Amino acid sequence: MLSKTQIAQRIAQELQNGWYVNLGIGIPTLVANYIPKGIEVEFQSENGILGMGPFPIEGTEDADLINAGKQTITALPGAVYFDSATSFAMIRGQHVQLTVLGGMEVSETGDIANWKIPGKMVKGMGGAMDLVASADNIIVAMMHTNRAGESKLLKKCSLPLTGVACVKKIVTNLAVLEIVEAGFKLIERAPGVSVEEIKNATEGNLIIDGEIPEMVL
Amino acid sequence: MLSKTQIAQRIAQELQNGWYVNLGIGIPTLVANYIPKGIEVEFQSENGILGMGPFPIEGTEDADLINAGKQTITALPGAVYFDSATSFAMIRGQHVQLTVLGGMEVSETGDIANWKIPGKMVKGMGGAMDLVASADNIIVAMMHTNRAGESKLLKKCSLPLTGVACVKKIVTNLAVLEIVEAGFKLIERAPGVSVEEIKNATEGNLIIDGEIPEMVL
Amino acid sequence: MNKKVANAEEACKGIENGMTLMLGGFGLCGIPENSISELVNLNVKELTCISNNAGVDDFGLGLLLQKKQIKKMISSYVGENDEFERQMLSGELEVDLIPQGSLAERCRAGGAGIPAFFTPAGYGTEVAEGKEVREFNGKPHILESALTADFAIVKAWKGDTAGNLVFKGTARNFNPMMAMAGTITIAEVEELVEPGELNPNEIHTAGIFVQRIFQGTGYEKRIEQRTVRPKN
Amino acid sequence: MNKKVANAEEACKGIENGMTLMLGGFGLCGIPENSISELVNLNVKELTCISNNAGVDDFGLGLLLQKKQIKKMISSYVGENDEFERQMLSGELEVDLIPQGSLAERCRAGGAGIPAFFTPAGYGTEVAEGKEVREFNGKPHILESALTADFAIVKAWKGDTAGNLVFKGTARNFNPMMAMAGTITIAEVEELVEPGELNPNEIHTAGIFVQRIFQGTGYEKRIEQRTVRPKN
Repeated sequence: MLSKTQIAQRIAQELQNGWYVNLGIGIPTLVANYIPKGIEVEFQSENGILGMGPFPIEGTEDADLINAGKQTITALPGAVYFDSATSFAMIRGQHVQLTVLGGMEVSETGDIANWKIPGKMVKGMGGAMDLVASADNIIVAMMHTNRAGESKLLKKCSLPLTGVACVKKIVTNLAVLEIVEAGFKLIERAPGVSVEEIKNATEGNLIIDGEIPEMVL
Repeated sequence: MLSKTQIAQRIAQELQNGWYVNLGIGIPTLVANYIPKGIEVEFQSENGILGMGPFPIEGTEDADLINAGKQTITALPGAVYFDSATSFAMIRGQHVQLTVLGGMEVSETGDIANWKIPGKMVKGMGGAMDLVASADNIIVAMMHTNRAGESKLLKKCSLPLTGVACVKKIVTNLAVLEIVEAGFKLIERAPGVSVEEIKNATEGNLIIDGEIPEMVL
Repeated sequence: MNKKVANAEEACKGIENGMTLMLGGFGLCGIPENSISELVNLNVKELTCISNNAGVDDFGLGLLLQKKQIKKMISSYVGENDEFERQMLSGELEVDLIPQGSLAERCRAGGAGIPAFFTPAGYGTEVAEGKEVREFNGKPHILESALTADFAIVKAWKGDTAGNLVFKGTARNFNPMMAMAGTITIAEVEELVEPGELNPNEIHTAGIFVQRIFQGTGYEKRIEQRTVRPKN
Repeated sequence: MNKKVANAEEACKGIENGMTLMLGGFGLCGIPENSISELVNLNVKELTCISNNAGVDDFGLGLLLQKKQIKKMISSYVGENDEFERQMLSGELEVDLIPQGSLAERCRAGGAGIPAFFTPAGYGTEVAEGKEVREFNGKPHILESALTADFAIVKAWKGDTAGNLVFKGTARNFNPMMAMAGTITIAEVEELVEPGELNPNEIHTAGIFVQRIFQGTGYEKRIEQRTVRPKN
């Protein structure tokens, strides 16, 4: 089973040279720590920076320089600041090659829900609806099941949707899966996790095609 | 009868303090030379400058600093450069208080034609269609008649339109007129020009309400 | 074109109960602190506030929420504010949640004279309810309308008395679009200079969009999530 | 993210007959001179060119018109070019004339993933023919669609190898929007620097929109209307 950090590590393997990448809050943010050697990517944060660097060294933090998670950050050489309309022009216009975000539920047709639990939690969608409606390449980083042990990979989402038929790939603590026409196609197992365990943790249609390799971190 | 310069001079009397103004090519450009004392206005040129100043002193002209007429210009203190989308955001969003432009024909309902003579002359509308469709306050500067002596103030435009029901005021070599519901309302006569002469030069419905004063330049 | 006013008090003159306000900022970054304090002083009520976030409990728009001055919030993310959640869930506060990119573009559209545009964001979700759907290039889009406000209140780093503005870092965010969309736009700046002191090539918001400008005082610029690396 | 290429020849690789190109500039101000020369060299034909103007007879896009490389022009104003007028009136050249603001916004929309928007410009004119009309706030608007291009070719003052661009004066004009709307965007700059040399707060076009960048040579920067005051 993968830790959150390892989920991020596995997702980092998906990065390709020259990509602009938007990382959501939570696990996705950690992806930046595992960029493979020889791969150059640039991180966009939708509040208005491209070329986001690591957290600032203690004492150098600047209230005017934050990421979409409201964390203080730094800017790398070649960075650029811009307004929110321009930021979402980048996103909506598909200039960002990869979006990684968290999910509360994903359906076998690629729907995602991650912004609202009616009557309980309403934080708002932030930029997530724009991101999932626009990006060609969306990876969801999440736990395979919720705290009650129920699958988060469903036939149909039960929560209000963030986007429809948009998720391409999911990396959970148990597996890597792709959304294909017939459902969740199992691509890799987490180290030590059996296909059976993944099956049991997946409510939506799981497609197991031949031998499923264990992922290499 | 007014000269072109005098038409510009008369239009300049319409300027109000604090206005942003877009001046078209030709007579309108001359308006900048006659800003009344105590009136501060700022000129926008739709190719991307606000705070346009006079022509540059010989030898200081800069190919990267022109107006919409492609003339070399200068920038006044407080000027700002911007892109064409932002420029027309200013115009379309009605942040420019006055547009002065030339016309080939104006109708008694405020339609204007000034961009095309089918089969003969097609220069394009440039920014004129955006300007006339957006501005609350549009003054047309033009000769009252064409070279053949035919009226340019018509019941209906014969040339392809630039905009519909948009012109508010017209200053010609003969008169100042306002577009009202019933047609061209005569406001002022050019010095030495009789109401009769204006009548004869106006094909559209001319409204003469009481004594018409002579304009003061 | 001198748009300088003395302070927030003078700048906020004319803001009345029931008005619609736009307020720049992302989280607590780039928010008009002086003007928000003045809105608290004025105790104007029944406001509709368009702002990406709603501040935190005791700072930013949270201050107006505490005093129940806000009738309706139009935002994209409001997750940092318990009082907000309480008022919303209890029904005291109307809330219109909008995808962040649509919010930004709707403000820009409001300022740019574009009454409506199509976007893919929100298709198939609650956000699309009651909105026209149309397919372009095989992909469904929804029609979103422009947003405008009686007053837009923005915060810039530097400005000149002609209303030209320069923002700093990610404090730019929603400020430029909101500046475009206010019937009256108030800009508060950290440093107010004379026309000509800002490079015309480096101005982010043109003065034409700004009606009143003043130099603010005592900026707290609170950091929501102080994340740092150790010095060593 | 190094996007530097050696020169116009390398930058223009892949431009083929029948493609749609966007070219920045207003009149002869801010046009990509080096790339236009290369297009002449390449002798690519049947081009659709989206550009506010069509150059003059012997400069700018006029050079491509002379060699009859252009099948269709999408522009707002073409009044400075006799060869253009001849080809248009004779029917050799297809021409789509668009209000300047709609042209700018349609390019921006193309780059920003907005497939269509409403504008009042052109309502009641030829431009509105065949287009949807809808009233907003009592005023009729027409629906305009986004423009994109196989290649967008822009000219900036300075750029870095990450593709970030800074324009100068009114040479900015259409360049930023067109940079957004190209499948491949080529930027030629007067001065190419390393990442970090441009102030991230003063960049007009973010590198994300640019795929290839090179430092041009021998800029003529011809002035169309040299208007001056005497020295005295």
